[in-house]
Amino acid sequence: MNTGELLIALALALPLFAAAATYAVGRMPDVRETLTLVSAIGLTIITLSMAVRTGAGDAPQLVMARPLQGLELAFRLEPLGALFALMASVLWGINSMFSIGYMRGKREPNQTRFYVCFCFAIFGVMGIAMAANLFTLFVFYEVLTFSTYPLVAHKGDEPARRAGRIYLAILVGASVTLLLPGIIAVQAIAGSTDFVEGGLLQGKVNLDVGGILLALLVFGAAKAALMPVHSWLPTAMVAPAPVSALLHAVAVVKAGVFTIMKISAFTFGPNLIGHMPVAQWLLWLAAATIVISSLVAMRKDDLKARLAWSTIGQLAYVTSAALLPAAAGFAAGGLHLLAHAVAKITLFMCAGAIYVATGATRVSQMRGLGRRMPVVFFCFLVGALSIVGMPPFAGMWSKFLLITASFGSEEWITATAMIVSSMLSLFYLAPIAIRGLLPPASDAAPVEFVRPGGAPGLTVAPLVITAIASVALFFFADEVIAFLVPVAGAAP
Amino acid sequence: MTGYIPGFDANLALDAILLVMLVVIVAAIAATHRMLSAVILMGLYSLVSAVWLVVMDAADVAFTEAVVGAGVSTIVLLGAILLTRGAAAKVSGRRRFLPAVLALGVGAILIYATLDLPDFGDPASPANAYVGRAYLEATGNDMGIPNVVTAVLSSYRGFDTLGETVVIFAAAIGVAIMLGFGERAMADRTIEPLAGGPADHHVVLRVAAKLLIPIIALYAFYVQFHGDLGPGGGFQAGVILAVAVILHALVFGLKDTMAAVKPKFARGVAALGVLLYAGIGVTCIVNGGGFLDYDHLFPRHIEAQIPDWILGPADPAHPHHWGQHFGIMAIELGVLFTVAATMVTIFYGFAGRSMEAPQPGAPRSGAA
Amino acid sequence: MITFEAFYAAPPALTAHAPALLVVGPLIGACVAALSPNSRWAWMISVGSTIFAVWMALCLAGEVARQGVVNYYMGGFAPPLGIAFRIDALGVMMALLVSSVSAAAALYSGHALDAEVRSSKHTLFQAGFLLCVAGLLGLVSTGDAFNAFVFLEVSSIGTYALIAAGERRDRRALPAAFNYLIMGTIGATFYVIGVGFLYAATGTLNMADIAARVVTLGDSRMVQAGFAFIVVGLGLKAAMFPLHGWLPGAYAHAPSLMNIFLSATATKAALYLMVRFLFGVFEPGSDFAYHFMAWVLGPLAGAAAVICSIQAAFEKEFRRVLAFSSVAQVGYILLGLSIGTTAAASAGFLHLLAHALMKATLFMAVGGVALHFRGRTLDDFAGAGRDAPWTMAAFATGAASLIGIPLTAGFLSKWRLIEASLAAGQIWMVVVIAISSLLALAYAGRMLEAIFFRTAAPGAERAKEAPLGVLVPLWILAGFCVWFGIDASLPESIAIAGAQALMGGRP
Amino acid sequence: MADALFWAGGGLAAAGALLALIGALGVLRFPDVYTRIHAASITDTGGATLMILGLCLISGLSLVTLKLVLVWVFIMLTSPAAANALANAAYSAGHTPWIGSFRIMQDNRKGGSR
Amino acid sequence: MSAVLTHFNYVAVIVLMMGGLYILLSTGNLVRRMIGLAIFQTSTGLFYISLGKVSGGTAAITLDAVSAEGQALAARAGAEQVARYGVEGVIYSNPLPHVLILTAIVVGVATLAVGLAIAVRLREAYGTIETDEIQALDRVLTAAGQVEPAP
Repeated sequence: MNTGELLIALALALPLFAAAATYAVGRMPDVRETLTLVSAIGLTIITLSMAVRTGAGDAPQLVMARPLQGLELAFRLEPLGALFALMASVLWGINSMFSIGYMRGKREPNQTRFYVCFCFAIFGVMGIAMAANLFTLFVFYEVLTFSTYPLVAHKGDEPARRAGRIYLAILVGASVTLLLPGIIAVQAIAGSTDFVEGGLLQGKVNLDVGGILLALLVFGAAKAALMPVHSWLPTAMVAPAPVSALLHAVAVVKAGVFTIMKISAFTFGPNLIGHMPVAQWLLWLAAATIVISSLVAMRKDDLKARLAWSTIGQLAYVTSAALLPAAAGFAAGGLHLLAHAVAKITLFMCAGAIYVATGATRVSQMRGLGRRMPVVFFCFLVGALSIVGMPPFAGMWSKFLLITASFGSEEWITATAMIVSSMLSLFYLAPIAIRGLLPPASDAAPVEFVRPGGAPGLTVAPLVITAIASVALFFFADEVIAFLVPVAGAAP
Repeated sequence: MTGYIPGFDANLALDAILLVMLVVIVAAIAATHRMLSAVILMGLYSLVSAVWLVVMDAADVAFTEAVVGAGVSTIVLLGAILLTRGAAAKVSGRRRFLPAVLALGVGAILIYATLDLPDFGDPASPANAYVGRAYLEATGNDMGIPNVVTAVLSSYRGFDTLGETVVIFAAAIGVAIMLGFGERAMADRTIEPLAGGPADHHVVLRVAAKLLIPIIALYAFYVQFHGDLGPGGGFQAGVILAVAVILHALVFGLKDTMAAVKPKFARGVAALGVLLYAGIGVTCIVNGGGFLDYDHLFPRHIEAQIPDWILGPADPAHPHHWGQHFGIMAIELGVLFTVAATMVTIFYGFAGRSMEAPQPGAPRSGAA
Repeated sequence: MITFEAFYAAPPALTAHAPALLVVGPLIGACVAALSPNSRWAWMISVGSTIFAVWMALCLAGEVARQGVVNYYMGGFAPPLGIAFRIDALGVMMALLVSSVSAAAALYSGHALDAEVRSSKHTLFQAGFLLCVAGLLGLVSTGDAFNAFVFLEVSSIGTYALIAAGERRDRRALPAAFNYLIMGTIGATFYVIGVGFLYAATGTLNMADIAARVVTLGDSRMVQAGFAFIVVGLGLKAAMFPLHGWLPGAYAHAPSLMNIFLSATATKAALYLMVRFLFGVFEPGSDFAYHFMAWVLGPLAGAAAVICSIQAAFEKEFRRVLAFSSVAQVGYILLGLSIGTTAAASAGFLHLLAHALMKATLFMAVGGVALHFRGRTLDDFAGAGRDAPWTMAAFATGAASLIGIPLTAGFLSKWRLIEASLAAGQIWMVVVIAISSLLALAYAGRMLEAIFFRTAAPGAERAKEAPLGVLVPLWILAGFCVWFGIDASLPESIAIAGAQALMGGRP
Repeated sequence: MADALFWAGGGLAAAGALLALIGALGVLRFPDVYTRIHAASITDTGGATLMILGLCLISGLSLVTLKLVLVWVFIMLTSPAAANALANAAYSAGHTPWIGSFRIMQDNRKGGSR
Repeated sequence: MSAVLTHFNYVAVIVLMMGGLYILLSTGNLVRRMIGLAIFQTSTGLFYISLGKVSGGTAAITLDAVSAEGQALAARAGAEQVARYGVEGVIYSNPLPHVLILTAIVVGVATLAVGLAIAVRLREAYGTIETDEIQALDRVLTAAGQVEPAP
């Protein structure tokens, strides 16, 4: 077993080991949480070294098992996956830190289950990121779905269980009825489901069949929340804030768009995508998703709901990027994946910190709150501006590149939608922070802290880190793009 | 038609009359509201069909049908309606239509298919000309016993008969699991079991039974050992033997019978019978044959030393007849054990069940 | 082709007689168990003879791998005079399945019987159980149509009483068992009528011989009627939709030992016999059989997969949910078989194996908890995940496999089924499988939700962890569920060999 | 000779059958349980005796005749005993005989025909 | 006409079967159902036996063709038939269906015994053996969320 294989195996084994160990020491919270953090750091080291190797042009592979004849549970690293894995593992650590603060602050029950499921979710993400074929990807995609279900239903009361049911019904429903038959059809047509540079199906399907397959696969990856399979995401807002952060930033939705990117780049290949009418229609749908979700987000008073709708729109950016017949767009999509993750996790952690400190969940309650929690609200502003696409934050580059690429490939509708939505997002995100920092309205009493001392330090520190990262990414965007070029380069 | 002409045949007329009787009996069962009538008609049905079977040349089957259908089945059914009395007899007027349609539909399909069947009695039909005839031709050579049915039953298709014995054993187990084996009757002195205790005004019965029981038992053994030559065999003999025990219980009381033939003993014998049967099969394997291949029942050197007086001198042309003879005899004995013991166990199960007082207000008839 | 050389360590004399000993072993075991003095002895005999059966099945597997088909003449008489056992790769598959599930169930029964059956009846119960095992093993190995009936009844008669023995926990076991007895006997009698027509048409009872002679008959009403009655009769026994009405009650209220054993094997053995007739006796190439498969079997299987899943989703009692799901899952298997290609048949068989494994796991988990717990409904099981984590984790594994979650055996078999339907151009089957999987998610999800995400009502009876003697076989089964979800090459090779043996080299 | 024996035997058997038929008629027509038992049992034994005698004549002197005689013995043992048991049971159950009754006949009819 | 004559046996036996099936399905009384089932099973046996009858034949117990009985049989069947279908000079009915039905009868009585045993237990547990009443009792209890073990 060479180093590359070892790294892959470790990246998969570590979360599993962490899950087992967490369960074993579940009765000792301090040990348990230390363990989580240590695992996250370990995983970060592993994914970092994977990213370095991939950046150097190495593509380690590992065939884990052959479940059936002609099927392989196999892994292969490529830059996009390595980036995703790295991002997930870093954000896992940060999010874990936040979780510890949040869960302790809220005295939540079933914490051990929470951490164990978190580990499994990361296991799923690692598998998705490193999958060498659609089969493997699907396997871990479902692992991710089912391991996050207990997190969504964490509270265990009826609304939470109901949200969990909807979450599962839509995600699994789409994946079983659309994604799985699509993948099996790919297997039937191409004889394998491997991710191949330039597209597996290139030259093997006509445009009609290919179109049907593309639609099956894109809608099947409901985690990407492309309308009309988006409704699970707002529903899942009942979950605790760390879970929302996980769903939106680290794992679930990112896994969805990552899947679409992989399918676009490696299963169909840019050539095929570029010629397919269905791809065009899907682009329009994505554009519609971008605009509609922004409009809905403006009307939401619940902070987390507003963020959720914002996520739907932002994901459609990446979906668009994946379907654009332009290489620059693809790389920009990768960058946006990263930028949005960092920004969104900041926003959610802010929401969580506010909730822990004051119990406030609605935007209208937060006026003037920023005076009492300046750090949190400042970081919120950073995140919001990054999402909007303002310099000097990471979101600016990705949006800029995406819009340029859309114009470049004469997708006027997409470009327009992106511009409009950016402006809308300015209206629905920035005011939260700004109003929070304004003096409280004279007629309404400001919300009181329900927790003496406000937000715990462990909830504030992570969001500061991610806010700083948002700024930092602005300056390192070029490196990321360069890192992704081998994948994007395959695109014309 | 293959040269066969159905002329007038007394048998054919008898056949038709008996079949019509059977149809009438079934119609009567369908029409009657009383459980007891239904059970008695059921016994009658078995008896008439036994007669019909004789007309059809199926002597062994007729024998079995008579002892089982008219005998044991009726006893078990009577026991059941006694134990379920007070709960019976509501004949619901609903659901007449659907069952009728279903039965007619299935019947129509069957009759549709029947029209393609070979003519009744056709000696050249595939059923009669192929394997059936092969048995008739081969038995003399392979086994050397006159009753071909016994030969097929115990040797050619001996494995089926093993299965049959096991089914009976399974029934014993099933009934014992459900109803016990009369342990309540044995243990509890206050409960009067179904079969009743000795009653002093039954002198005639007791005298007759005392005379009959040995005769019945003797007859059972006659049927058992005569099975090679004529109708009969382990199964019929077993039922007859069991009937002797059942008669004893009916006349002298269940407790006395249980003291003589202990339930546990009966259960053990049932298992032993199957063991004997399967053991014979395994012995054949040990001695170099296939399972139940009686030709290899004895190792060759032992077979050569069997004295002539047992079965007469060995036929040099067919030295294996002895194995077949002994094998058939032994497995029939196994069948006898299991069947007799099972029938007794089943009877104990039903008879030993304490009668529950009929529920107040429950309709009470049917078994009256 | 499968090779079991590693397991294969029997003297040649024993191997030569493995077909007979496979059946006779449990049979003798049953007699000895009935004679044994107490419960513990009976249990040991039960475990011993089922393990012996597994050994014999492995020996047979080795023989089949070497020879292709093993023929064994009972009494030394070649068919059509004598009864012959005919065991091909498919038969071996079934024999391995039945014997190994029975061994797991027997191991489990040591604890289960104490809780569920009066101690005075343990020996009888074990004897009855072994008779069922012997009956099913005989059923899957015989090559004689009438002998199959006898074994069908050997297993059934024992089963009726053993199901009814569930009365001690829930009196509904009694009407359920009675209903099963009626339906099962009607089914068996239909089968006998069908065999009678075939006998009238061909004059023989040996299945291979019938097949050879049926071909020469052409379009005979006798053969058609025989076909129809055999299929309906065995369909009743196999709980083929819409003839499944007896099954949920019978499975739900039986003692847990029988739950495990029956749900994993009984209907499948009847199904196996039906398949032998469909493909081995009536050529599927013939118009009648072809139309039957395409227009009757397939749609019925699809309806079963959907409708019974819906019924399962509305059931309140744990075991009944699982029982309805069994009917639905049998629908999957039949879907695969109705396509009529080797690939599809092997997919069906793979699912058959996977389903047996997961249903055994599920019922054993429920049974294990129920040893000291009277809960039956979803509400009763609320919070059981906290009270009995190990048992319920195994349950969750089985449920995941039932839904078809990746990394479990159920996923791979569904994958193969969808692949085969796509390859045959049967898009509607893909839709049916997908919908039914969602419904499986619904009903299994409800159970898991109750177990893990609800808290027990205050004052309610709490579940207890199953004893170690139950946990060990339970986790062995659950482990197989996962192992065959990661690497299903072993069951798949068995299923492919079985399908090839069945289809005889057709595509 | 053989022919004569055959016809004689046949005649006896037919007479037996007729007797049995009459007995059956009696079972249907007689007023109460005891008289019915009477009709059944007496014709049962009588009819059977006649038939067996007839059959003996037909079969001549052989093993079959011996068996027939044994059957006859058996019937002579069982049939009366069964009739006795039936009557005993009816008496125990409280049925009053029609002949010895002081009540009006209607009552007995009811009691008897249950 | 000849089809009616030559297939009369089969049709009559089928009528019996369907009578049994009808009795079985049309009643809710468990013991009656068992009676119907027994008739259904038994008459299936009669069907087999009908298949195995050979006209002019005798029971399958080997006879000497030169014995009086053998001579009588041969005289009745006719020399041509005997030559054609006889085995060593005697026509026998087919023994195979007899063997099969012997087995089937045994299976039938086993089923009957087990079924009735269950019916007896049902009576003890429910106080009734009418299917409708049993179902009604179960429905009430299930609705109440209770479950009763049998006594």
